[in-house]
Amino acid sequence: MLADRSPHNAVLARCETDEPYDPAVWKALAADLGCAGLAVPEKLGGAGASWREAAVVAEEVGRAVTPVPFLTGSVIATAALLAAPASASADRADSADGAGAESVAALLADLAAGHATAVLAVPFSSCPTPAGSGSGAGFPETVRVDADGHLTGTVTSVADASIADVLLVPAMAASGPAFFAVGARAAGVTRDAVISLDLTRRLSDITFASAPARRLADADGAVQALARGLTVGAALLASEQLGVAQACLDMSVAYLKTRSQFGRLIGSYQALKHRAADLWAAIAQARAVARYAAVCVAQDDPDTPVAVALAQAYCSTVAVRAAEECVQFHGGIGFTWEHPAHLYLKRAKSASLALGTAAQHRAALGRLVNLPPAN
Amino acid sequence: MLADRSPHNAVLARCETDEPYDPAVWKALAADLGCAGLAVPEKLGGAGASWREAAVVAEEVGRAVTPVPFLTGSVIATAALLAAPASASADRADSADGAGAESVAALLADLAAGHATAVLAVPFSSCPTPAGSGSGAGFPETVRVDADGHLTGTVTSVADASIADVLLVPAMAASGPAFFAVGARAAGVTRDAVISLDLTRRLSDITFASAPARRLADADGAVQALARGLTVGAALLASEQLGVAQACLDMSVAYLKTRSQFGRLIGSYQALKHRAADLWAAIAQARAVARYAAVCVAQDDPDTPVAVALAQAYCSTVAVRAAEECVQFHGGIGFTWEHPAHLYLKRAKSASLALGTAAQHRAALGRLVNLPPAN
Amino acid sequence: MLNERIKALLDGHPPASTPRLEFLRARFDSGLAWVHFPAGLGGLDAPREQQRIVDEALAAAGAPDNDPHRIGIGLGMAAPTILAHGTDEQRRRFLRPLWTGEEVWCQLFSEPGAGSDLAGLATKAVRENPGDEASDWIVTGQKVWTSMAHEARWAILIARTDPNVPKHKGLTYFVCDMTGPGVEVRPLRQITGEAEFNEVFLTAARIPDAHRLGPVGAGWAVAQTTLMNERVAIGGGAQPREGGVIGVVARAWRERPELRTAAAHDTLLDLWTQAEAARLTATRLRQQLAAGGPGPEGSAAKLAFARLNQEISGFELDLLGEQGLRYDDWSTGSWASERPTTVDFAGRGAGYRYLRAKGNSIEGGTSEILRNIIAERVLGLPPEIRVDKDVPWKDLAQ
Amino acid sequence: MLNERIKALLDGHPPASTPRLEFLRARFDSGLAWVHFPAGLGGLDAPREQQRIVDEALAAAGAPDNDPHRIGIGLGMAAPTILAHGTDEQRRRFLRPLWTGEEVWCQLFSEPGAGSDLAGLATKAVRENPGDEASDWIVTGQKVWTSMAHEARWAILIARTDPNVPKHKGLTYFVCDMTGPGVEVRPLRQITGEAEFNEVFLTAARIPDAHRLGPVGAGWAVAQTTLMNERVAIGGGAQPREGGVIGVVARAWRERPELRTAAAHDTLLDLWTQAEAARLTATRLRQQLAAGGPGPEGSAAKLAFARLNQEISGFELDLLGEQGLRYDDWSTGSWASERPTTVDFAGRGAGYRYLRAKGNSIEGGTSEILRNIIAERVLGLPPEIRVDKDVPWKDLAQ
Repeated sequence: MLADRSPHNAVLARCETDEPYDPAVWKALAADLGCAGLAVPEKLGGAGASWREAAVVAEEVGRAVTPVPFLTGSVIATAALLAAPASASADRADSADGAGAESVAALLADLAAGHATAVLAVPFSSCPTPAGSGSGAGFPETVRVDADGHLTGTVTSVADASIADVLLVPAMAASGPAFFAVGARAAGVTRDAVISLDLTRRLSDITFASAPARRLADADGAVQALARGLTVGAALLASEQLGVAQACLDMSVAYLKTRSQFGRLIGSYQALKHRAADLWAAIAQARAVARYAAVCVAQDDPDTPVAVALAQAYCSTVAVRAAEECVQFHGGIGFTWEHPAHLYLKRAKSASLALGTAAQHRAALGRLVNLPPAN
Repeated sequence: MLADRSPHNAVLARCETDEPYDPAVWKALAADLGCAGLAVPEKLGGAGASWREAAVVAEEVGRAVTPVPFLTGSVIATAALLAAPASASADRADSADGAGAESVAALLADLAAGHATAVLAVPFSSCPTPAGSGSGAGFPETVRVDADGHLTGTVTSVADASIADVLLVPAMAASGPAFFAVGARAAGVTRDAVISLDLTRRLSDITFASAPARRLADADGAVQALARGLTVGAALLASEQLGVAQACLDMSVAYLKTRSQFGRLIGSYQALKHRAADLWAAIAQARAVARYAAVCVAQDDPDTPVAVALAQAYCSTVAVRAAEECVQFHGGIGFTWEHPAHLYLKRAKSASLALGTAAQHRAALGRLVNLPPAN
Repeated sequence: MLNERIKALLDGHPPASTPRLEFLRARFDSGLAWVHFPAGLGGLDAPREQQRIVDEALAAAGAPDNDPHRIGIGLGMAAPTILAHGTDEQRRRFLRPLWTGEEVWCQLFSEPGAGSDLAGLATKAVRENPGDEASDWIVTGQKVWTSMAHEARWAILIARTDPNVPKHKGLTYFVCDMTGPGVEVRPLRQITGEAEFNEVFLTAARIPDAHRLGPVGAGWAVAQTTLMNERVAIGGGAQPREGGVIGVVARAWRERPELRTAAAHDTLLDLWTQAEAARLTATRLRQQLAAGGPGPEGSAAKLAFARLNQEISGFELDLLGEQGLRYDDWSTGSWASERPTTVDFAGRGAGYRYLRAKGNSIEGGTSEILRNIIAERVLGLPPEIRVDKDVPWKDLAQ
Repeated sequence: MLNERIKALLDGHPPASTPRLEFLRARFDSGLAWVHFPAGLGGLDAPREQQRIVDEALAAAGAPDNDPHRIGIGLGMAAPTILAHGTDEQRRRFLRPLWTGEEVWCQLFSEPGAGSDLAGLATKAVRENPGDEASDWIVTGQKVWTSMAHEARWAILIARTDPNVPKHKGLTYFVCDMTGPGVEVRPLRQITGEAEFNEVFLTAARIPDAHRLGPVGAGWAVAQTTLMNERVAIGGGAQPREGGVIGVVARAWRERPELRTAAAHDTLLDLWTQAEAARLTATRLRQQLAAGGPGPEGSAAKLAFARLNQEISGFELDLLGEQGLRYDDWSTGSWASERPTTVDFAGRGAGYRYLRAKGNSIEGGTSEILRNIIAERVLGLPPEIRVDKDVPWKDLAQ
């Protein structure tokens, strides 16, 4: 459906504007097909499916490099909200913090219905398993809570912020970590567009200057919301990367079967065949790894941290390799702007830096599976 | 000459005995051709050439995986002796330590003439640029000098010790580092054969139990002798590795041109062609790197530490890759004992662990070219 | 019904008091050997998945197994081929002692000149009496890479019966008596110094026509059944996390902090990641195989297994440094050939792992052939240009 | 003698007071342009090595150069081809303004359907008056990857003059006037958003027969001179240690300790090692080239350069993390195409380096073609199976 709704030439044409996002495609996906609320319980206005189903959507988004805020809004922000204690308490209707709970529930309903889009206001490179130890280690401190409860500070490289209605902001209060919702167009909020390597997922630098904010969670609740958002995001980014890799392989194989040089289809040259075969094998592995991560976050499996670090360590690399090979398999045409290969290359390389690099995730694995560093 | 004198089937047959070395080949090389004393000045009984010429011999030894103590005896031990201050002072005839100088000069003359073989009694894995800092850092302490000047202690994994006449032993005296010559068959010296991965260069564990020893150098002189032996050894090991790699490529290419499967020479399959081409290109680079290291040690160039670390970091890897590809290119026959491919594989992998691993040499480079580690 | 049968077997032949062979024969006869086989041939025509129920119940009851590793070639390759292509008489004669392990099987396929290009093989089988359609066959040639040949009673064998037609069309599949005259088995020493495999020299070995499997000239088609099952078998069984060679290295890293370096840490974790990815993939593959049959996905699993075993074992030697220079055992004492019948990666030294792993990308289909299979059968890329398709075998470059 | 000539040139045309073009013309006329060229054509029939003496002496005297980068295609490719295959008249007409830079040259070789398989090109040239051997040629077709086409006065062009013979035999080599009617140049936007290259559409463009280079049908042989010189040119000039992209990354590592990680350290040093190995190899190559001509070793240098540029620039983005997500400039303001005429790896951002490096394994001979060249010409392995050798071009799959 995405390849039809959002074909490469349309994506490319929009990329040449300041606004790559196509609201019609996003509305169809988020609202009409109900993808925005896939993992949100029905009670909270969602489809009551799971992150497993959302992972399938993420894969399709990757496959078509569709410029939609699915990963950032329907996965990361939504997962963060679902993990905010208020979400659970709203469900149980015995909230200790009625206002926060109400805000979370209302926001989730809006997001699930596709009426609003929220993104988590953290650098897109943030890793879900920070190297530090202890609860709250790595909680961002670049935004502070003013005495009057407003927010002041900056966050750089926030993905999809330019089309968000709501920013979910981890901020540091005097009492410690806290978690807020801020209207993206509110007074005191400035979003500066960043020239992004990935043309289909733009970044913004955000400045808060005493911006009004609704507090959604505090302390451990805030830490938990942030960690869950990033963890589910990293798990499902692996599926998006799988989709990118698969699309690159498909495109390459199709080209190898139609392009002739020296009177032969180039797909008959064994060196290219073997590289395509190796790529296929790597993608088959990426699929197993990405699916496992999605199942783990869907089921809140105790193996989730390992599964997610593994998925990011593996799928990042495979997607980049697939996109790089795609350019090379296509030769000159793959180096042109008019061919979609570069959209995938830019998405793949950016995604490999998003939510932690492969090396960061390998380091996290070292901690998780007891393979400690030297010294 | 080596391929004729020491063909693969003879090497293999000797490897199945406890004594892989062929004294006739070694005599021809060391004494008759004068290779043992190539870099020894004529005044000291050598050929007065340089380590550059010795590197060419090392390459030939690698090319034929000849089981001779050229690297250990004619390069490492000889370089160590040449760097002992007594060697220079013997030349100037104003030795502060007449006995040591005389011993060094006499030993060098014996080695250069091929009358005796000496090896440096350190583990073959010793790296010439130890990670620690300061003069004497990393100087071995497993052998101690007794009060009566005899040596006691053990050294493991000493290469070619089983056919050495003289052991050059770095040992720790009460006054600090010292450097000794010990008769390999002297009382108190035990050489235990080690089952070695490399069938053509055997290791021994050596035990000294109050063994009589001639002191050749002290303090900085001892440190210098050891460092120079290992440095020149690492430089010329790169040439040996180059020879191994080139022989593996030559053998592979010859096979690719004679073996047919599916009615075609297997060398006509592009995947194999491309791998052979990549290997050729890597070996061309290894040649440039190994030659540069040989020139640097020959000229005592200030860039020597960089050149040697580079050569070991690069050529180790290329030789192993060439030997591994050689087995794979040969398919089943390459996996048999009767085919010489395994002799090269075992030599290449062992050599990659000898005189520092590639990773150790990369770490050394980091120190040498100011690319420091994290923290 | 299955549980009743199991109970009946156990009741009739209490494992504690029944001799091993007697129990195995009884198990076969009660259809509990391989339940998906036909009734009367050790099976019940039941779904393959039910085998697990039988195996677990019998193991729990302390019943002996048929030492599946030792008779793996018979179970994995000969049996499915005999079932698919054999006559009723052949099935009845061979399958029971094959399954009980009374008769060990080996495979006489590869030749020095026919490795990847198996169909190019040169071992020839000719009728003793050319005109007679029931005549014995006289077989001459050399086979190689034959494991278990020195213990085997029977071999599955492909030989050329017509050199005048293109190579795939002139082959015939036989069952060869390894104890007959004209069959000589010699150990084939390998890179590790041992001889897991053999060379087999056939010098006018005699095979009755009743031991031909499938029609004359149909050997290639029959062999496909064998080969598909071989690749699946090599793809490996279920592994726990860190179950393979990576586990050996991970344990060394944990137990010997002195080996750790900053540079090796990321490499170790990269290899761990790849090993775990391969393991999860193999798990998925097995779930899919439960549904369908063996496919090219098995080729990918074997490809990954070979590459990883080689990378990890090479890394292990680097990690060990000085210790990596030493080998555990060349059997140098007598240089008599060791004859291992299994490959034990974990039970030997790092040097052995390194050397033995080199065979993983050669045996049972080279990695190059596996990549061709994936490229052509999965991705549909054009096949290699074939110069040998329509040429009589005798006219090909050998 | 050489020094006297240099002195005479400088005395007669003091650089400080002589207009640039006048100086360059005088330098050409005194045989000091390219000393290994013939006398009268800017040279002295002297050994190529002596050029360095001239260049250094004139640079020291403050003389202007001919902006060799801007006119690299003319100097590196057109000039040796015109010298080797041109008529005396063509040499006299073209070489002087080529060398002085008065006339910029470009190369019309590649086509959308003929990249690696250059000899398969489809642009056709037909005689305006078929029977007339001095007739003008009318050229129609599309060329691609043409740098400098928008500034060029002349192009070297290969076109098909006979579609009825095998592809290599039906080509002819021309000099094409880029300012004539029927020649349209369009910028070709690339992965970085810029347009270094052009597409050139030839629509009944006219070329006088006097601008044919070499005999009709000999275009492929003539083109070999051009292509051999191209690969050497791309192989790169002398570099100091850390002279390439590795230097950019090494500086970032030194200057920004916060970027350093244990995992990245070994990777950086591995890349540093490879870059230094490639540099030492290129140095050796240049020493050998001084003796012989360009050879397949240049292919290996280009292969290594492409791979390293790609690996290092990918690593740089990983190292930068968040900053790697940001790009320096897509020229998004107007989305008007930037038209750079040089590639500046060091002067742009990491993202640019990463993207631009992807072209290094495609432009000027793909890495796949270079590997074939090494395998076949250096190692003597069998050539690719050719299905197009003896087939008339018009009957080939296009």
